[in-house]
Amino acid sequence: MLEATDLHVEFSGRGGRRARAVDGVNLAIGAGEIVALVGESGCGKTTLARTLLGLERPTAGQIVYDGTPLSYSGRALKAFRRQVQLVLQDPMGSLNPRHTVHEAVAEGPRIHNLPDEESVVSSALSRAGLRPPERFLHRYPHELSGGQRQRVVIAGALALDPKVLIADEPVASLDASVRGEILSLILRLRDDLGLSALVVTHDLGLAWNIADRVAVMYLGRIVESGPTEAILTNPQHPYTQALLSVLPDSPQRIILTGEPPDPTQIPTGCRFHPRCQLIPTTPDTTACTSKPLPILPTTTHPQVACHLATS
Amino acid sequence: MLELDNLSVTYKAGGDIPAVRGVSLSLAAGEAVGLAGESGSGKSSVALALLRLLPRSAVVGGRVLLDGEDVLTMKWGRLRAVRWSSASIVFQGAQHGLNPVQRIGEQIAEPLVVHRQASGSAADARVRELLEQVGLPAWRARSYPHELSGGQRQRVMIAMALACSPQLIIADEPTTALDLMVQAQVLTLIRDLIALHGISLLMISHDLSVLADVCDRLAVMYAGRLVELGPSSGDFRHPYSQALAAAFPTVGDPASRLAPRGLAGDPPDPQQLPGGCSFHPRCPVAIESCATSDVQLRPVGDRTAACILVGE
Amino acid sequence: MSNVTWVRRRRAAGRFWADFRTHRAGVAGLVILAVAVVLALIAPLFIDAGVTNVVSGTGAKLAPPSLDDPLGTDESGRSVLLMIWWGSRTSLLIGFLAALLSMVIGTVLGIAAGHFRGWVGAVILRVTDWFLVLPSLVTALVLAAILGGSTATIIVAIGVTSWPSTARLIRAQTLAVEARPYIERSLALGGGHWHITTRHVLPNVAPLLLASTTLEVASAIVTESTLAFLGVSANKTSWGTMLRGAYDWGAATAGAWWYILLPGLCIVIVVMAFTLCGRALESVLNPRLRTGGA
Amino acid sequence: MTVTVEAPEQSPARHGLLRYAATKAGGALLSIAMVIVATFFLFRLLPGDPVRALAQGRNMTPEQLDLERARLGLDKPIPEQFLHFVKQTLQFDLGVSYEYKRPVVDLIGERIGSTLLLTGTALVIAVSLGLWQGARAGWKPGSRFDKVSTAISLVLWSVPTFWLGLLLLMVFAAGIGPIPGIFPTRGSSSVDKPDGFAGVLDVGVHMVLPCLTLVAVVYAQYLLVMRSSVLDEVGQDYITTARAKGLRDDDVRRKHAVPNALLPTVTLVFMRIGFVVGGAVTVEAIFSWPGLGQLFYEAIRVPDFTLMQGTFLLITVSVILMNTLADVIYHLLDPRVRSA
Amino acid sequence: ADPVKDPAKKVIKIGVTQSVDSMNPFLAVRLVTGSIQRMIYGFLTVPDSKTLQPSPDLAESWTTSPDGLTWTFKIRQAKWSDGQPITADDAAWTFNKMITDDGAKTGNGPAVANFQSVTANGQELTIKLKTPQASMLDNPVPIMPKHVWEKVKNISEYDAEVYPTVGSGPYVAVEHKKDQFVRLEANPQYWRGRPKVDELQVIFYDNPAASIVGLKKGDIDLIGRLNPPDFESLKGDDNIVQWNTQGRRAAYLQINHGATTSDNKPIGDGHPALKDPKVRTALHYAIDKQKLVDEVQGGLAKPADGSIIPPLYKDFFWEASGAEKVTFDLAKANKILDDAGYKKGPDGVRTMPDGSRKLQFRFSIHTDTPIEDKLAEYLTGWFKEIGITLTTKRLDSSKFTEETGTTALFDIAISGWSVNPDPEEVLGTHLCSRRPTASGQGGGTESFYCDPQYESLYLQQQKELDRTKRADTIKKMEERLYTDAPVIALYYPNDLEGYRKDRIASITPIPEDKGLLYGGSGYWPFYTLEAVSKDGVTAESGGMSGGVIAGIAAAVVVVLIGGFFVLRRRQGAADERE
Ligand SMILES: Nc1ncnc2c1ncn2[C@@H]1O[C@H](COP(=O)(O)OP(=O)(O)OP(=O)(O)O)[C@@H](O)[C@H]1O
Ligand SMILES: Nc1ncnc2c1ncn2[C@@H]1O[C@H](COP(=O)(O)OP(=O)(O)OP(=O)(O)O)[C@@H](O)[C@H]1O
Ligand SMILES: [Mg+2]
Ligand SMILES: [Mg+2]
Repeated sequence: MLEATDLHVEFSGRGGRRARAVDGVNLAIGAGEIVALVGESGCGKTTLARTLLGLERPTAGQIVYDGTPLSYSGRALKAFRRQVQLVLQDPMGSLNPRHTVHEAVAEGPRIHNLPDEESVVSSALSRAGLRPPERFLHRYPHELSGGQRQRVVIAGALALDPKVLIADEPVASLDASVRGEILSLILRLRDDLGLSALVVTHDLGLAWNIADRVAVMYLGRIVESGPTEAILTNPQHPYTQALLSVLPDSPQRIILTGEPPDPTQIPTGCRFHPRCQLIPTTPDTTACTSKPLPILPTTTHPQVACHLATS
Repeated sequence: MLELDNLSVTYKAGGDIPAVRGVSLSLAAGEAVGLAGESGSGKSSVALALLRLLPRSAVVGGRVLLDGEDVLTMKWGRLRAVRWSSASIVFQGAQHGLNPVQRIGEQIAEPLVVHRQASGSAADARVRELLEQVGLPAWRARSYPHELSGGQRQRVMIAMALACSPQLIIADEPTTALDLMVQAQVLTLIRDLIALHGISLLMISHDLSVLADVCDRLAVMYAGRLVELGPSSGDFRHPYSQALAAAFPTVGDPASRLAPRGLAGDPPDPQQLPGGCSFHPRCPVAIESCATSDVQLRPVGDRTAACILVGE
Repeated sequence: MSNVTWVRRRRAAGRFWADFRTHRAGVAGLVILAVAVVLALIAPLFIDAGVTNVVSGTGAKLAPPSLDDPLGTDESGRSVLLMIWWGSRTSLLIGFLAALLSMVIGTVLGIAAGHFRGWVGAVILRVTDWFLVLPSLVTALVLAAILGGSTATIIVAIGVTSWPSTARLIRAQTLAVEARPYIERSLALGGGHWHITTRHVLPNVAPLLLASTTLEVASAIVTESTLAFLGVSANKTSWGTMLRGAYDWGAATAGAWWYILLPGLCIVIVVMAFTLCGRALESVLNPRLRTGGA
Repeated sequence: MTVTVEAPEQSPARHGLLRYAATKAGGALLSIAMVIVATFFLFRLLPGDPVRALAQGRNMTPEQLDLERARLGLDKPIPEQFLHFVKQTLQFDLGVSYEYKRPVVDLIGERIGSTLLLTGTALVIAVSLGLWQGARAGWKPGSRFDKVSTAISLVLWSVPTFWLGLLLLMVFAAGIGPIPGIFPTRGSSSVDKPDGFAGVLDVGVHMVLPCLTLVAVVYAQYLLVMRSSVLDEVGQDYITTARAKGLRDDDVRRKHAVPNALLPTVTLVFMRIGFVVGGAVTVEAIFSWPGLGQLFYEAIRVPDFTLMQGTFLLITVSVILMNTLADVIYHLLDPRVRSA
Repeated sequence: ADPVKDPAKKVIKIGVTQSVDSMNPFLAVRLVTGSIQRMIYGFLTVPDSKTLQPSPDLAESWTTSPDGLTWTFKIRQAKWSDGQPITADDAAWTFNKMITDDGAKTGNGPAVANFQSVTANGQELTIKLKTPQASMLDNPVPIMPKHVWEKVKNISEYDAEVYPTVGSGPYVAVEHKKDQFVRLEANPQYWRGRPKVDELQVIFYDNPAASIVGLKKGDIDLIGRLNPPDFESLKGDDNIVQWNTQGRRAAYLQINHGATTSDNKPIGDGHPALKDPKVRTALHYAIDKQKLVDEVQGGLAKPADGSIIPPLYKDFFWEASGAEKVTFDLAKANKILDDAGYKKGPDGVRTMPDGSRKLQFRFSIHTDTPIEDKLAEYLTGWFKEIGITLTTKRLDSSKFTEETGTTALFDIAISGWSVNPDPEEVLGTHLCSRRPTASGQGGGTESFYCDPQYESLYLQQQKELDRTKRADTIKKMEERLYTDAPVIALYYPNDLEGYRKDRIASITPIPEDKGLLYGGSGYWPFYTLEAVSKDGVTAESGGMSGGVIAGIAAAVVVVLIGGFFVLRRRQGAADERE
């Protein structure tokens, strides 16, 4: 459906330093597939998601939707954005406080001049689980609970009948009790409408809850990807292993030292090597520190980018 | 060492907002207790009430006994003396807990100076010692908060809390805004330090798994009330606690694979609490009488829970 | 739907009013304003520009308040009361129009500066900052002196020198609004510049704009009087020109306190009413300003 | 548990500041250039022929007029005049006043001291009083202190400067009823100004009313700005932390809230300097204070084309410089931007 | 020189509302500066204190050649204030400087325009003229000390701020603070003898209201050039003498009666109706001069039934009488217009006889002049009654000078002239030659007037050295202006002044009979000035004595300290409240 090939996104920061927020990513989202993109803060998840939506222009690589590369002309983008929709982390912020639910959901149809706004809005709302829609149409965001707001945001995306949903931390700011509901909704939408989804998260539990496939991102690259069960129960990359180990209930913790790395200064060789827990116990680390790893190709099979992984 | 007796907090903003409604809880010396609950359930209000830090719009009832002394009726001078030297607070550190225009060394030393525990070079030495305890190099004392990462800032907050060697540390969502890995670092640090110094800890979070990791006992709040209190190991009995626990699945647990679970309905509005058990509109196992009769905490096994279906 | 929307709008207005009502000072300001504006509007029903005509000045010169002339007379025997009444029209007109001009310039440039991030925004910002630091009274004085005194030039001089603070405010607000995720969402839905600025930014800055315009009117009235005092005026009776007249004709030294005090008090009261109103609006519409707790 | 010890980073603070100051200076230069260009064209809009204004009331032969015109370079095409103007301005040559027949720079130089004295004193008083009072008012919003302060500043904010000045003059210089007119009616010192300390006092007494007028208006703004700035800080977590540390309420305000609230205020304080300058024009006219404001007022009334232009240039340029200074000071004060 | 230390010193303070523009007499143009120069420097002649006729000053006596082209002055044996003798060389140097140096022409250039050559021989000064000039004896140029001024390289850039000044007048300037004051001390070398007061202070007020306050308080002792309302407000103060006499000024309207350039080409856009003397006369009838005097001048002026020379100058003053005299009569004005064919339209506004244009005139006045504003309002009212619309046009002074003096873009304009004891200057402003050239170069006309009769009368009076005969000729010129009405005189404002009688014991006006004080010509009043000598008065007159200052300072300190402690205490209490 939606595919990124060899994607690079750079930002020029202060003092002329360039942040390679996304530094070579191949990622495909198949029809009706839910892919979870996990990684720690600042590794480039959001940037990747935004680039997939055409909100950010890649410095290299391209986005391919349904076999055609995305073009950045205004018209093409507009058409593209009927197909691919976005759900953001903060539902309160994603809704204009001055727009009613109706206006918020109808915004997309209005931009795209879709006919029959009323029924589009109603059906989107009920599909997002806000039933009966009339009860919600004229409310303002502040009169809704967090879960309801997130449903309104989802309804707003659904109103355009998209094929792909990109959700950036869709439940991170919601209450624990509400989180399950929203995740169930995404699952149901996939089942009922055949929607594909890319869910960006730092929460492995969430990936376990809903994703078909997981891609683990570290410093602008995907370092491990594959079917959820395979990756989360049998991680190959030391980074994934560490991430899983710090979850509660895990038998033995591997706590990585140091802070999240800096995309303006990507280490040579394996970009994870300065924090890698395997390095101290590995006899020969020359490959890790000097030999760059290839970019993982687009495939659904488990794959890992690590010199030490036994694959 | 800390005892909350029927603590209540009501905000007078427009109407009355009963944020905390009769919370009783006690903390033994060296014990770590976790306080969980969803947003708006009154956790922070409890924490602030402990040192009378609530805004003037808040009316506090009940008693807060700290070493047998009621904090709520203390003289101002005494209260100032108690603050930080007996009990200190760690806020969610990543953003606003530190004064952005003061060097962190000064901020750590400030309580020492205020409470006349050290000054001048003695204070400096203590600051270095504290920074090293939380795993930061001593030269960081000269840094400003924005020069530190979120995790480092949180460590500074912890160092600051330890400054006057208090008997109690209150940690309000100390790891919420932090990354998974950093969160693990900070939690480990807290756990190690309180064990080392024998400090009591009241830790607040909305993530039960985080609390279970650090604390001996857990208290779960819903709509300003405690609904369950018990050891951190073992199964929850109150349906709300259970739902909260289920919200964070165990990776690898086939039961939760592709089956996210949560709680239907919305958190209650503190100004319009439902009658009876305030949880009943969202309760998956509610029975008719839940709508009418309010249940107090009642013992069940090694814990207490406020549910009509429990302990019958 | 429109019916429901209408009801909801009305309810929102009701809520706004309920909020506003809690600001007693703001309500007081509003009442004073309403009275002032109504009086200015209905003035032509009772009097005309003749009251400012010297030939028609019937009273004694600089006569103290009496039954005939409740607020005394000026140097030509004209009634100070009637002159204040008639002059309120010019003062308010200049205040409103100058504020309007400043608001329009400020809004357009402010939104543009905030919305277009590239060099367009940078250039506008630069120009705004430049205007902002120019001493506005001095600049207005020079402008009005160069363009020559007339109602229009005074309005232009005040409007052209007072927009930058509005532009700054609007730009900051635009940046704040555009940082909100709903703009991102709107972009993702396919919204363009026009859509974003008119559907999201403008409605969100509008309330603040209202408040700031109210304050702007206040300062425009003060500026008008100051310009008049410094000798640049619209050639029509306004409170500012009255004060200038009082100064020119020695009201102060002649002990004609009514002539120098009353127009000034009118300025103070009306300006204060605008200010109170504006501040109340601001605190109702901009929750950030609400008194925080803890 | 291991913790990696990072090496102390080479703090680029000083370097950063210099670079920042350089950028700001560049910006200021650009602004000044804009002022010069704008001034030139603004003043070419002036109606009438300045030379004729000069000849007003006196007989000048056409030859004399031409001579004068040539002397002022007014017979040349506009681009040439512009280049000439820029060149002269850059050499601090602001032309010769029509009214005084003396270089504008000299006239300004003779009066700038008085103005600096007046506005400087007023600014210092207004800033310290306004910030102090604003901080206290914002710290306890709704308290009586707050209400009184806000009310006072709102009233002062609404009062036209010149009117206030006139009233003060009538009350405290002329004296009304029981109030004796103890203050002088004009100027910056007595004609028979005594020497030494008495002389300083003499100037001080002369300064009371103009200063008061100027302070009254500006101080209100500073108060309100500081108040809302402190109000912004009141709810912050670090304030609660400071309280929890056992600090006195006053210390929390002084050591934590005020330093933070001051930062955004610094810029505003300087941004309002233009306002002070505007106030100086009226105040100096009313109290016959021999300063730049008065010179400018006179230039407007005559009108003296070059004098007005020169004073305007000087005022705007110094306000721009002040603002640049404010930016740099802000940069020095706020550690967040300092090392960024 | 410190009056506080020397209470016996007699000091008089004069308030002025104009600041000194330059202490260099070659450059100064402002009135206030002129007045001060008159006290510092001697002139060839001064107006006689009784008759205002030229009388000896530095020139002891003079003779004229029969052709009126050569004047010989005998310079008095006197001393400059620095003790150097005054010689004819000083005078010659002064005039020659002005003739040769354009920079030195700024202040009084026209006064030497007619000079052919100036030579000195001992105490004898010889001036050769290009054409005869009756006003020779009213030369307004102060004679400068050559030994001081010849060292100045560039007159036009010299600010002359060197004190004490070297002069030959009754006072020497000893201090000048820009925009604040000028301090003058008595000149012991003055040839008439040292003045009776020791020091004169000329103190500048930007704010006229403040100067009135200053006079009432005693900050200043005398103030001249008051406007009527300020003058009124001095009423009732026992210590103040209100000085109200005829003034030097005439206020008149200037009418664009068909302006032409010096080569007789029409210029400007004046209304054609104003070319018709009948219309001008009708306007004249429609002006209630008495009312203007009452309302605009507060009654403190004399309505003008004459022309541009005020009654102060009895010799030259002319007043209309009999049938010639125009009195306020709207009916008559209407009738004149009706008869001349200017029909009223339905809107009450008249049109030209050929119906081409309505009688709608512009009235040009200056910005920022309340009196003119008021005047305009009255004229508008009256003209409306005779079917003429008048709209006011406010112009800043440069634009005003240009439009009413050069480009003739006006219909009716306000004007006025302060007349010197010799009226030649003002008469000259209505000569053909004063009209602007075709290229728009101004010659200083006051009316664009060009009338053969007036021209020939002017030449006649210029040559006439007999004062009475000359006066008759001048009166004829005034009559011509009155009847032809290129200008319409409105009134002669009174000279309004005030002084404190508890400070000034006596002051002699000029002319001595009902003359002027500060506003007069010459230094006479200030030379004759006598201060009330009372012990301690001077010390008090600074507005504030040292004791008062100290008292205030002490009070301020006490209040500050008190306030500080109060606040401290309140702060303590606040702390308890949190
Ligand atoms: N507009 C931008 N300009 C400059 N740098 C940027 C920009 N957006 C992102 N970055 C940088 O790119 C890197 C990746 O950012 P991104 O927001 O994609 O991370 P993330 O994985 O979504 O993190 P988080 O979990 O905190 O949301 C970060 O270092 C960030 O500082
Ligand atoms: N200053 C205040 N004024 C009015 N109401 C307040 C104030 N502070 C908190 N509340 C209300 O009190 C209730 C409890 O708030 P509290 O901050 O204690 O919750 P919490 O459990 O800490 O939530 P969170 O997890 O979001 O931090 C909420 O409904 C909140 O809206
Ligand atoms: Mg992100
Ligand atoms: Mg909380």
